Amino acid sequence: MLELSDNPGVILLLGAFIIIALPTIMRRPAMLLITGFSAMRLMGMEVGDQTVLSLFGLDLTPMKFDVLSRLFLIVFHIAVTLNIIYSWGVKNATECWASLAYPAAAMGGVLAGDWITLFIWWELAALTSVFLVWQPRTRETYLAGMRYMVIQIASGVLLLGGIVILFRQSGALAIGALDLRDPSGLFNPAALMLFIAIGVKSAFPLLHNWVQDSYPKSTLGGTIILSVFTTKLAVYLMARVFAGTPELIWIGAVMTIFPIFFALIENDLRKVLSYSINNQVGFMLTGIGFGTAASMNGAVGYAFSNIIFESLLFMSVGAAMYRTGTSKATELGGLYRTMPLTLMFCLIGALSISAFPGFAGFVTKGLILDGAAEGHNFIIWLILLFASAGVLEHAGIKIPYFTFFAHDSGKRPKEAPPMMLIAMGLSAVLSVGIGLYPEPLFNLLPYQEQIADYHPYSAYHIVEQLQLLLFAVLAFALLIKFKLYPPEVPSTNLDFDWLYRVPGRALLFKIVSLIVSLWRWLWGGAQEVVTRVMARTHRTHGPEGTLARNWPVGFMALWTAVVLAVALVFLYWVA
Amino acid sequence: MMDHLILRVMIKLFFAPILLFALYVQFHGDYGPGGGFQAGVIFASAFILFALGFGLRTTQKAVPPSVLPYFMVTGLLLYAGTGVVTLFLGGNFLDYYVLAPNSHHNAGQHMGIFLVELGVGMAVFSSMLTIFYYFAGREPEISDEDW
Amino acid sequence: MDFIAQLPVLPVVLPFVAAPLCLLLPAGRAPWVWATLVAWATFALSLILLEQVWINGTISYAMGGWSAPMGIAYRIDLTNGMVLALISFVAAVVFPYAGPSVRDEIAHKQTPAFYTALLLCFAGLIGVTITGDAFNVFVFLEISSLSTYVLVAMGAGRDRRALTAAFNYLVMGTIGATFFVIGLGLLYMATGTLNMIDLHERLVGQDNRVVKAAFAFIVTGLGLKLAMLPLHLWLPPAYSYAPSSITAFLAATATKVAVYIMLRFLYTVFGFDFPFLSVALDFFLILGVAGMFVASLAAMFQDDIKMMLAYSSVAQIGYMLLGISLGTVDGVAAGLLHLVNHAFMKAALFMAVGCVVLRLGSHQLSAFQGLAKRMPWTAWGMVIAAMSLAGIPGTAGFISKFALLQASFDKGGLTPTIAGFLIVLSSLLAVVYLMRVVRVMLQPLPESGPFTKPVVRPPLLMRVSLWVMVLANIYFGLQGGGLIALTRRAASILMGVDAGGAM
Amino acid sequence: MSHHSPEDKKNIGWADHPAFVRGFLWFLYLSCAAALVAGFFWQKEHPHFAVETVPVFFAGFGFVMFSLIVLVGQHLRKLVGRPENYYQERE
Repeated sequence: MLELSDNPGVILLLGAFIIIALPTIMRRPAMLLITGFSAMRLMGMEVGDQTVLSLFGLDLTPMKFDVLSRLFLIVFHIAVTLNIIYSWGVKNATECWASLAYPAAAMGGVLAGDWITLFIWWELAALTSVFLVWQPRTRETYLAGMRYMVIQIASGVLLLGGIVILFRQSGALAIGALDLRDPSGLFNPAALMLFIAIGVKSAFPLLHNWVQDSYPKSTLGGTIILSVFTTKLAVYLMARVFAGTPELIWIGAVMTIFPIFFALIENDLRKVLSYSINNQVGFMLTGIGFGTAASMNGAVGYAFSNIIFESLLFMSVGAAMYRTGTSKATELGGLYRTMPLTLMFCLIGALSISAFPGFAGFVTKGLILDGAAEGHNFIIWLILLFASAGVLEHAGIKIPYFTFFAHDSGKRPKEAPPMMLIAMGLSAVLSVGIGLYPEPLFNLLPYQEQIADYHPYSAYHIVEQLQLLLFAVLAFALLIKFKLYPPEVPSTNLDFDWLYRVPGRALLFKIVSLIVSLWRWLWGGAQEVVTRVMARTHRTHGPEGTLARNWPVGFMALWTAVVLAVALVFLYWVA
Repeated sequence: MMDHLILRVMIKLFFAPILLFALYVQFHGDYGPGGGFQAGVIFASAFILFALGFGLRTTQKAVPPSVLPYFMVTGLLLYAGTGVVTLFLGGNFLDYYVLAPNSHHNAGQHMGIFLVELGVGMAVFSSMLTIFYYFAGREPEISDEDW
Repeated sequence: MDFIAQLPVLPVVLPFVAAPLCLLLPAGRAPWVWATLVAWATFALSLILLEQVWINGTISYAMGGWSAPMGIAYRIDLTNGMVLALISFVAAVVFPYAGPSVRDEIAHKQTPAFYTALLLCFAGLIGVTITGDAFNVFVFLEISSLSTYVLVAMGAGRDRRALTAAFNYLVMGTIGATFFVIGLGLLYMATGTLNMIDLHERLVGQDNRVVKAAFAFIVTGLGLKLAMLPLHLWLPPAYSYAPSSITAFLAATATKVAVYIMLRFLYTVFGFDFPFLSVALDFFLILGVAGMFVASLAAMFQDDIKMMLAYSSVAQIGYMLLGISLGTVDGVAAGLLHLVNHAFMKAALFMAVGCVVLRLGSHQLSAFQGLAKRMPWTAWGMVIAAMSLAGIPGTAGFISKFALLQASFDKGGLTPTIAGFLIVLSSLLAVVYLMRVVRVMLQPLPESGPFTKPVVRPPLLMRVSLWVMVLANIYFGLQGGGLIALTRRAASILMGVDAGGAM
Repeated sequence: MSHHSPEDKKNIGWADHPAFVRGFLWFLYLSCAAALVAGFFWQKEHPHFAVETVPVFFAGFGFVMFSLIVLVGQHLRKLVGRPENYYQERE
């Protein structure tokens, strides 16, 4: 039986409100303490623990702790802790509050055992995270935040719709595996709605733009926090509910490919990393789509390690931005001279995300590819290989190369502040640690029988991976050498969001103005009608009107006679 | 004054018989046609006739308006009081029987009805006369400011 | 004298005997104190009587030693027991209020006559309610009406238009009474009796023209007395120009008693045995709904607040008729409930207006500007009573309007459902005309015009009386359960669903 | 970097030093060669697809695909590239 005080969601949410009351100097240490306390409670939980609650005749499971939620809760705690350290200098109440409250909501969602509870945390996550997007407080971030919120709330509405239909179908609210299709092959509407709702949050292709739109606009720490939770909560739910859904394989595969090209031509390095989130989540979704023991282990394990090295990359770019004020590739470059430690951590992150042997990505990514191989799905397998090369391109090479090498921007910033370095260092240690000594992570994975037989450091696996990556790097070196690598140019690259940001927006404004004019017409017309009716009513009912003036007594008597006559006529001939 | 001579003579002639007739109607009201209401009206009509012939002032000297309310009240109290007395004597309201419980000739009934009719007669008479005084004594015209 | 046995007659006899005595009292405070004491005593008697009826069922009382069909009998069941308690409650609250108000409006030497007329009116209304004899109804109706004409005419001291209003009222009231008595005569012709119960028993099966004509005359006559829509024209001027306390008293009692008599004739004397009852009910439905709208709309444009409230009364009578016309226990109970609650709210509103008239000398809308600052107790009492009139939840008006709505929708069928929606719509009109006043009261004090000078606050007694009524509105809004049960039982007894036995 | 004036010389960091660049490239070439060779020695025991048995498949795939991404992908810019303040102008 889990107590309410065990729920990290509750602890961190309460903590979020406590820390805004604290003096600014105590905020970060308090945040660390609260997260530590929450982590301690997490240690005390046993797999299989749950809380059952009956409310309004509904059987709810506000908390359900199992292998899968344990893994995500652990890595979420790590991510929160890393961010607290990284953003140590940020004492702003809103940001501090949001960087506890938003993870709290995500953790509550991970622990939720029923759809209703999930929905509550889900919406809370949307509402708390938008403050991080708004945090820089410019018009641009305001608009981005509004777009972000509209999409998040829309996903919540879809989720709620799905929940309602699901409840009508089965009468149960527990979160469990669902089939996207009925046995007859038709889509189950409830499952489909839930699938799309979660899909929005995991940034399915064409539903992905909110990530690139909002994340890079947040503060340094805000971006890191954002990059971790929403999409990974969605991945967790996909793993819970839609494991083995074939549609997910293809969706994931597409997700791994298309961001590569957008990342290639993107100038803003934080936006590059946002595309990288899509690509990485694509790997996880593909693994979940296969639904085999190996691929599931791979997907959630990859999620775990990805959170760490993705954060590491965001942190290093963030550190560069902190010192130079920009994250644009065209304005950075040559920073290796003065920020060697940041460079080192960035390289570790890059190697990890590219899955070089010895780093975190390597030990789990292979599992996902194995899933494709076991399913004899050659095309998907090739796509994933291709995407691996793509990851190397945009996350493994582009990020460190354009930040720290490339052309000399002439900027000679100081090394990153110590707390940032500590956070990056911890992430780097974890990335390397998982890479070299993956057993603790493996022990957390859901399919222990499978993982017991898995040995990432088999010779052929290392050779394969090294061949792929080294020759890709070789290609890069040669392209640079022969000046075939395209230079970075400052630009805004249109993505799918163009549709709703330009024509959609114009259409929206058109519709709004149409509605406004329609309303004015209706209201004006109604006002005119009301005025006319009032005038007429006043003529009849006003103090001098027919129906309200003082009539002579004879007239009243006449009326009496009329009423009597009518009554008699009615009684005699009608009744 | 002389031009109403015939009228005045006739009024003087009729005045007493009208009063007498009124009293007749009054006292036979309990077992014949008539009763206090009619008697009161007839009684008042005599005075009204008198006022028509001899003027309001003269009549008001004979029957001052200030005594009329007392007449009215006495009449009403006589009527209601009889009922209340029967209540106190242990009967229902206006249960005249209790006024003379041992009488074989329904003396209680007679007495009760007599008293009630007398009260009604007094009240009606004084009311009629009061109304007449008010109408007759009205100022001839209402000035513009009063409207 | 057996007090309990004589109880039914006492509420009539007491004010009736007290009235002439009042005429002999010296002008000034004495008649007022006397009338007030009588009203209180009568209220106490009515309450005891109501309790007796609630416990023991219907009480009959034979008068003059003649038993029921022959002699005059008083008959009190829950319906008239309740109306009786309502009338005497209103009197017990309004009579104390009248003192300071009347000092300002009535000539000093007229006070004995005024209170005599008031007591007679009171006694008449109680007599109408209490009696079980149809002709006795007429007699008491005339006693109360005649004294009412006098009372309305006494408003001439402040506004000479009271005289024409009283005259019109007199003519119309007399026409109404005449129609009523013609109807009674026709009934007597058809049955040979005037006792209500006896009438009913003998009317069963008599579906002839005489009875129909009697019904038409009675309905028209009573319709005039209760100010049913096209026959309401006497009411607004009479209420507007009467002295403040008289308006408060009449608005809360006179039409209510007429509604009660209408109910009595419809359901006790005629009853459901008559096929034309349903026609009559349709008649009431149409006129009730028309009244709700015509009068509410007229109220919307009135700048004279007393006139506005008078029109509102006509509209509220429409609600009661609507409830009655449903022909169900729920409907009649809702009509009765609205009858009682409307008495509370209208009495409170007119009493508040009376306070304003006393201090500012006008009941025009312009006199109310800034009233919330000038006379906060009066203004807020008025706001609460207005909320009750508009049917805001938490007030008595809400309870009865809700009951009406429920009754309409429960009846089923198209017409009652539409009527239900019309109730809501017409309540919105009530909100509109009341908002006009409330808005003006909340405005800052006027800077120019006749109402700029500061005023003394109204006498404590008037404010206390006003607030007793206001609190009644709140009390029955929050604790309406007992009253609802009472009206439901009264309605079921009235309609013969319950034999009238003890509970 | 060849146009740098002598003052800039001291700004040339270790990574821009031609010797480092040369050394890095040689290290890369040798690693690639080693991986290529290793591919002939270690093969997957239970290959799922035929191509996995080709010793140089991963090397070739990595090289070609990377080049493809860069050489093809950059043309996407012509299609979707817009001035930096594209959206600001429209919002």
